[in-house]
Amino acid sequence: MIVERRETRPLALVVLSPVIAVAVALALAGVLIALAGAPILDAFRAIAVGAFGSRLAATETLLRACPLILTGLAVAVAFRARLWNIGAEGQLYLGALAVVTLGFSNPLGLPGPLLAVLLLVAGALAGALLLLGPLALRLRFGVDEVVTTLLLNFVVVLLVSMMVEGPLKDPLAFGWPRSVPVLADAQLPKIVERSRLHLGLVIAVGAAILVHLVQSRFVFGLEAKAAGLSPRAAAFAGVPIGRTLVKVALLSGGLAGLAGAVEVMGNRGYVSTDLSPGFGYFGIVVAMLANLQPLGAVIAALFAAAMFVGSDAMGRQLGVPSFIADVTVALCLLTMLLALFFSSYRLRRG
Amino acid sequence: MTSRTAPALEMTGIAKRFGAFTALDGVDLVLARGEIVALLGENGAGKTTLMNVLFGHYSADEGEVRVFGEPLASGRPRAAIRAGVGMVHQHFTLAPNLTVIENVVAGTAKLSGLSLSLPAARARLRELGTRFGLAVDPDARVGDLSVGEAQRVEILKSLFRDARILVLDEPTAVLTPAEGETLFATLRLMAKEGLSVIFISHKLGEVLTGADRVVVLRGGRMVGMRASAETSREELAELMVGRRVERPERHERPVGAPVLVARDLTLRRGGRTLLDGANFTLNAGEILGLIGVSGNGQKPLADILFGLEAPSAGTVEILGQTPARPSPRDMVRRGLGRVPEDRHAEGAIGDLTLWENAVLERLREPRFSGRFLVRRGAARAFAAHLVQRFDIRGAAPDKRIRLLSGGNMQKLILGRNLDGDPPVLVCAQPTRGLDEGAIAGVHARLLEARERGAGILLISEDLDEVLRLADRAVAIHAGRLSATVPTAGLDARRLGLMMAGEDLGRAAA
Amino acid sequence: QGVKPKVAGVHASPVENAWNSRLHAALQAAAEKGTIEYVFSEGVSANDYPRVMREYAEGGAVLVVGEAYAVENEARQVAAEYPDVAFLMGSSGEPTGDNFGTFGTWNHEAAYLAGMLSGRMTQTGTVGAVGAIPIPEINMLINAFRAGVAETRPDAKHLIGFIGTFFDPPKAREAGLAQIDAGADILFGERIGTADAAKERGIKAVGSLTDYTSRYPDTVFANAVWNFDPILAAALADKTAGNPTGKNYTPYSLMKEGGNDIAFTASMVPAEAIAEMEAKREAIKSGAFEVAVDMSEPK
Amino acid sequence: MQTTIDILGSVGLWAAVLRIATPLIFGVLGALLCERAGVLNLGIEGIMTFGAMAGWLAVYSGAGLWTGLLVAALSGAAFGLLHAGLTVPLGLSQHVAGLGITLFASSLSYYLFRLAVPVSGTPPTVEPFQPLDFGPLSDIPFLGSTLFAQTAPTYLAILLAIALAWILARTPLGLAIRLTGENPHAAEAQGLDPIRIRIGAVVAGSAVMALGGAFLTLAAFNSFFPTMVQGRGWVAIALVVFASWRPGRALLGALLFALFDAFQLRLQPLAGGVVPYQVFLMTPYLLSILALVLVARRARVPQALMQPYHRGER
Ligand SMILES: Nc1ncnc2c1ncn2[C@@H]1O[C@H](COP(=O)(O)OP(=O)(O)OP(=O)(O)O)[C@@H](O)[C@H]1O
Ligand SMILES: Nc1ncnc2c1ncn2[C@@H]1O[C@H](COP(=O)(O)OP(=O)(O)OP(=O)(O)O)[C@@H](O)[C@H]1O
Ligand SMILES: [Mg+2]
Ligand SMILES: [Mg+2]
Repeated sequence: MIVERRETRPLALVVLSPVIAVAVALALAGVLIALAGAPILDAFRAIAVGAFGSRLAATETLLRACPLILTGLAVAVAFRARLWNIGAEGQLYLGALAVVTLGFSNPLGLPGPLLAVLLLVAGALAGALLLLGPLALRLRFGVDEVVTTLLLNFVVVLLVSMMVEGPLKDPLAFGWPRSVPVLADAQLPKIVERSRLHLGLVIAVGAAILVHLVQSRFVFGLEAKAAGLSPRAAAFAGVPIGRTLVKVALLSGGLAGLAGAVEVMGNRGYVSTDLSPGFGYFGIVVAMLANLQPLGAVIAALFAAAMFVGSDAMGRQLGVPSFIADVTVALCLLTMLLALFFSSYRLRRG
Repeated sequence: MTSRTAPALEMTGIAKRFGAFTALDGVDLVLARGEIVALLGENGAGKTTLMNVLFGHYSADEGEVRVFGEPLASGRPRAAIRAGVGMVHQHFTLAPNLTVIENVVAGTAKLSGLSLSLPAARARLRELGTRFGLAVDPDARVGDLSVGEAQRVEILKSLFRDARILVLDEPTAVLTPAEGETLFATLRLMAKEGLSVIFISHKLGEVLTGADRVVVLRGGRMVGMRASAETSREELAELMVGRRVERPERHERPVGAPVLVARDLTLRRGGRTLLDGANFTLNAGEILGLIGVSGNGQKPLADILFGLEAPSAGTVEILGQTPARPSPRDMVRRGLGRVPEDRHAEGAIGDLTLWENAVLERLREPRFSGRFLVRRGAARAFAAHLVQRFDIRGAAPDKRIRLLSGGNMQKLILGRNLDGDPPVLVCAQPTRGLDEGAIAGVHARLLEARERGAGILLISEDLDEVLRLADRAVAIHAGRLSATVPTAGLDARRLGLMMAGEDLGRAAA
Repeated sequence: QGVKPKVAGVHASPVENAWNSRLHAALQAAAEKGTIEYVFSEGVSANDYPRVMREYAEGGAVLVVGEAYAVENEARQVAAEYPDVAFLMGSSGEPTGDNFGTFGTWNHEAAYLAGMLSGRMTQTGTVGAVGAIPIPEINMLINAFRAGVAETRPDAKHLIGFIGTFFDPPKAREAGLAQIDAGADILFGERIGTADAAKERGIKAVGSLTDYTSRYPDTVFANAVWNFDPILAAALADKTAGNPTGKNYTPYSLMKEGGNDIAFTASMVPAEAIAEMEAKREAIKSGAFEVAVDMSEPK
Repeated sequence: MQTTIDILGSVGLWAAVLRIATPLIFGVLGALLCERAGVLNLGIEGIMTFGAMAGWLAVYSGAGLWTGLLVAALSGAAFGLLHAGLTVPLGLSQHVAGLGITLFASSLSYYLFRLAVPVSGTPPTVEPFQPLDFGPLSDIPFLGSTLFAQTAPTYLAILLAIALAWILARTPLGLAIRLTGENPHAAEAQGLDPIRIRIGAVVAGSAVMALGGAFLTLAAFNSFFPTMVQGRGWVAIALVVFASWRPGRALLGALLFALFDAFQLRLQPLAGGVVPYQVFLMTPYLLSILALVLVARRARVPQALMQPYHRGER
C-alpha cells in the first residue's frame, strides 16, 4: 500500500470530508451514548440545543471558543513554519501569570483601558518569551522542540502553582490556591449582558484576521513558510532563518500568551492551576482541524467549543456521564485528522 | 525449476504507472551471468523505477521478473534479496548511528532469533572485504565514514547476503574520479566471480568503459541495446534523447575587467582549515573553471561567495566593491547570480510554488515587495515569464516545484538568475545528475551569458565540462587553490594531476 | 402534592471524592425519600462550573448545591443573575444576597473526639495527619484532631503532610508511609489513601468526612463523619417557605445538629478511652464544651 | 542536613522509591520502544489512564490480578494500534495523533468506568497485589525491606527493562527496530518491513505503558478514579530523553525521579516547605531538557524519530 499525494483536491472532497468526519465521530459517540441507555437522536438534538439553542448556550460556546481561537492560531502559525510548538498550554499560563503579576495593582495610576492594553501586551510577551527558550535550544544545539515545549508546560503550571501558593496568593481566597485578582477596571468588559462572553472574542477574531493577512500577504509570511519547509534552501535564498523563526516563535508564543491574558482578564479574573482545561492542547486540535489556516481556526475553535459545550449539556440532560463531551471532541479530532488526510492523499496498492 | 542455463535476470513486459502517468511501458531486460550492463537514459526515463520494480520497492502493473529462471514475487524486497538481488540505492540506505556490521547484518537473521552472532558476521565481512578490495572497519560508526567507504558498505551489504545480481543506481554520482575507477575495478572482479551487475549512469565515458552492454531507456520504453565495444558516445546520446545532441562550443572573445576577486579567503571551522588562502580573479566575459574532487573546499568557497558564510580571513571583491558583511541577498543585489550545488536541498523548496521559488532570493527587492506586503501579481508574472523564456516544461506559476524533474528545476534556478543579466555568476556543479539533453541546455545558457559579457565561475568535478566551457582553469585540493592556467592546450591528464594536488607547486610560481 | 423541587448537585470532583460523596449521599437519600428530584454533574472543571450552574438554573432547578471554593466570585455572579434560584455552596466565604447561601465543612468536633481516642492509643507518641492543601477548613480539622490528641496525650509529636492536590490517593498513601517511617503509629487521613498506608504497615488510622470502617475494617478505628443532611434540610425548608437562603448554614454542621459525629469501632479502642471520649461528646452536644476553631495552617 | 541524611538512610524511602518508580518504568520503557522504532507516542498519558481503568475493571468484575494486567496490556495495545495506524502507514503527524489519543483514551476511560461502575460514595476497591515474601531474602536487613518487599509488578517492570535492553542490543529484532528508527529506508532495503516493525513496536510499547497505569490501580492503590495518572505519562516522555533512549538508563532515570518524589514527601512533614515542593516536581522536567541539550550534540536521538515513512516516496 502506498500513500500518494493528490495533486488536485476535488472541491467535493474538500467540502465533504469534514462533514463525513463529524458524522462518523457522532456515530461513534452515538454508540457510546446508546451504551449509557440514552436515546441517540434525542442526544444529538440535545447537543445542538446545548451548543446553540439558547442565549446561554450560544454565549457559552463563544466564550469557550475564545481562548481556543488564540491557541489554535498560536499552533497554526508555528506548525506552518515547522516549529512544533506543543507548549501553548505553558505559554498560556505564563501569559496569565504575567497579567496577574502586573495587573493586581496599579502603582502608576494608569487609566483602566490603558492598563488593560498593557496587560494584554504583557501577557503576549510572556508567552512569546517562553517559546524563545526552546527555539534557542533548537537553533543553537539542534534540540527538538516537541519535547522541550511539552515539558515546559508542566514546569510553568508548577510555577503557577508555586506563585499562587506563595507570593501571588490571594489573601482573601481563604487559603485556596489562587492568585490575587486583576484590578476590576483593567478587566475586559462583557459584550453580552448577563453572560460570561467578553471582549476577548473580538480580540481573538481580530487576531485571526491579522494572522491571515500576515501569512498570505506579508513577506514575513512567505519567509516563515520557506524557513519551515527547508531551512537550508531558505538560507540560501537569503531568508534569515534564525531571525524568521524568532519572529514566528514570538508570534506563536505571543498568541498563546494572549489567550491566557484574555482568559484571565475577560473570564476568570485571577490565575490558578485550573485556569485552562487544556486550551493549549486543544489549540493543536483546532489548528489541525483548520488545516493550519488562520481563518479556519476561528471556525474550528467554534466547532470544538460547540461540540464540547453541547455534549456536556446533553450529558447532563439525558443522564449520560458528562465525560461524553471530551470523548466526542477527541473522536472528532481523530476522524478529522483522517478526513484531512484523505482529502489530500490517497492510498494505492504499491 | 532453476535452470542452469537461464540468464541471471529476465524482465519481460514490465509496465508501471503512477496515477495517470506511465513510468514504464513494456520494458524487457535480460542480464546474463557474469555480465555488466549499464542502464542509460534521460532524467525520468524510468531507470530507477525499473530497478525499484526489480528489487520489490514497487510492484509492477504488468510484466514478469525471473531471477535465474525463477519467477520473483512482486513488491517484496525480501523476496528479491532471497532470490539473490542486491541493490545499492542512489541515496544511500544506511543508518549513520549504527555500526557497519549492524547495518550489514540487520534483516539477515530471523526476527524471532535470539542472537545476532556478530563475531561470525565480522569475520565474513572481513573476508568479503579482502576478496573484493572493499575493506572497512566493521565496528566503525557509519556516520563517521567517507562517502566512498559508505558506498563500500552498501555493496558489502549485498555481497554479505550472497547477492548474485547487483544493482547500482548512479553509483559514481557521489564519488571522486579515482574512487569511481576503484569501483569499476571491483565490479569487474565481481563479474569474474560470476556476479551479474546492472548500474545506472549518466556518464557516457564510464558506461563505455565499465559495461559489457548498454541498455537505453527513453520515456519508459527500451529504445536500444548496444554492446559497449560497438557503440560511441554520440550514438548513445542520440538514443537517449531521441535526436542528435550537440554540446555547444565555446568561441574566443575578448576578456573584460575583473568582476569577482577573491583575496586570501580562509575558512576555519572546528580547528580544521577548510579553505586556505584562496586567491583568484574572474574577469568579465570569461568562464573560470574551478576543478576539484568534491570535499576539497569548493563548497566552503562557494558558500563564502554566495554570502552564506563569513570567511575567517580574506575578502571578496565584486564589481570593484568589497562588501563588509556579505549576505545572500546583498550579493544578489550586487549582481551575483548563484547556482547551488544541491538543487533539491538549497536551490528550491519542493513544497513552495514555482513563483515563490522564483522570487524568494529577491523577495526584499522593491520589484517583488513593499514594506510588508508581497507583490504577488508581479511575482507570478515573473515566474510565468521564466517558464516561457527558459522553456521550463510541465510548469505553471502556481504549481509546486517538487513536481518538476531535475532538469526543469535546474532551468528555473538558472533562469531566475540569468533573467536580469547579472554580470557575475557562480555555478556549483550545474549539471550534476542531469541527462545529456539537459546538460547541453545548461551549457548553452552559460555560454550565452559569457557572450553577453558575464564573468562565470564554474565549479565542477567534470573534467570534460571544464575543458569545454572554461577559458581558464584552477584546481582546488585540500582547501588550496592552484595557479590559474588557460585551458587552451590543457589536457585531461594535466587537469587530473592538478585536481590531485600534484601540480600545485609549479602553479604557485 | 405538587411537583417535587428539583435540586441540582454540581460536583467539581467525581462523586467518589469523600467530600462530594457526603453531598451526594444526602441528596440521594432525599430523592429516595421522595422529597426532591436530584440531578447532578461531576468532575466539573472550574472553567465550566459557572456554566453548569447557569444551565441548571435555567433548567428549572430551585436549589443548586455545590462548592464555590475554586470559583467564589463567579459563583456569586451567577447567583446574582438568577435571583429565583437558591444556591447552596460549600465556601470559606460569606453568604451573598438573598439566594447565595454557604456552608462550611465543620466536622472538627468529631475530629477532636477521634484525636482523644488516638492520644490514648498511640504507642510511639507520634501521630500523623495527611491533608490536601492548607485551606482553612482542612486546617481547622487537623488542628482539632491535634487538640484532641493533646488532651489525652499532651506530649504527643505531630507530623503534617499536605499532598498539594485534592484527589491523589496513591500520593496520600506515600505521604502516609513517609509519616509512618518517621515514627507515626496513628494516621489522621484527611485524604483518602492515607489509610492504605496504615493498613499496609499494620497501624491504625482515623477517617474523615465519610465512614471508612467497612473499607478498612482492621485499620480504621474511628471516623470524623460529616453529614450534609441537616444543612440540606434547613436550606430546603427555607426555600420552600419562601425565606431568603442567602445565609450561612455552617451551624448545621455542628454535632448538636447532627451535622457531624464520630463513628468508631469499640472493639479496637480501650474501654476507658471510650468512656472519656463519650463524656466529651455529650459535653459538646450540650454546649458545655466547645471545640476551638483554629484555621491557621498547622505546622 | 541531618534530616536529609536521616531520610536518605531510611528503609521506607528506598522501598518507596521502587514503588513510585514502577509506573514510570513501565511508561518510560513503552515510550522508549515506540521511539526507538521512530514513533513518538504522546498517547501515553491516555493509554496509561485507560490501562489503569481497564485492568482495575477486569479485576473488579472478578478476574484475577494477572488477568487484570493482561487486560490492561491488551487495551494499551489496542490504542497503540490506533496510534500506529494513524501515524505509520498514513504518516499523520505523530504529536497531533498522540495528543488526540491521550484525549480520547482518558475521556473514554472515565466514561466507560462511570457506565460500568455506578456512582457510589467511596471508590469501589479490589484486593490489590501484596508485597511478595521472599522468605529469608526478605529478612536481610535493609535490602529485605526495600528490594525484597515489593509487589510482583515492580519486579516485572525491572525484568522488562533488562529484557528490553537485551532485545534492543542483542537480538535481530532489536537491531531491526533500531534500524527502522534510524533510517526506515535502510530497513526496507534490508528486506525488513519498516511499516510492520513500527506498528509492532508501537503496539508493544503501548501495551507496556498501559501496565504502568494498571500498576496504579492494582498495586499502588486499589481503586480507579479520573486524573489518576497525574502526568506520569509526560514524565515518562521526559525520562526517555533523559535516558538517551537507552533502557538501562531509563530504569535509572525512573528511579532517580522516584527518589526525588519520595524524598520530597518525607522532607515536607519534617522541614515544612523551606523549598516549595513544586521545585522538586519541576526538577525532572528541567533535567530532561538539560539532558536533551547534552545528547543533541552527540546525535543520540533516533534519526528517523517523528519522520513518517512512506514506501516508494523520495
Ligand atoms: N513515486 C513516484 N510517484 C509518482 N511518479 C513517479 C514516482 N517515481 C517515479 N515516478 C515517475 O516515473 C518517472 C521515472 O522516474 P525514475 O526515477 O525511474 O527516473 P530515472 O530514469 O531514474 O531518472 P534519473 O536519471 O533522474 O534518476 C519519473 O519521471 C516520474 O514521473
Ligand atoms: N513522489 C512523487 N510523486 C509524483 N511525482 C514524482 C514523485 N517523485 C518524482 N516525481 C516525478 O518524477 C519526475 C522526475 O523526478 P526525479 O526526482 O527523478 O528527477 P530527476 O530528474 O531524477 O532529478 P535529480 O536527478 O536532479 O534528482 C518529476 O517529473 C516528478 O514529477
Ligand atoms: Mg533515478
Ligand atoms: Mg536523478
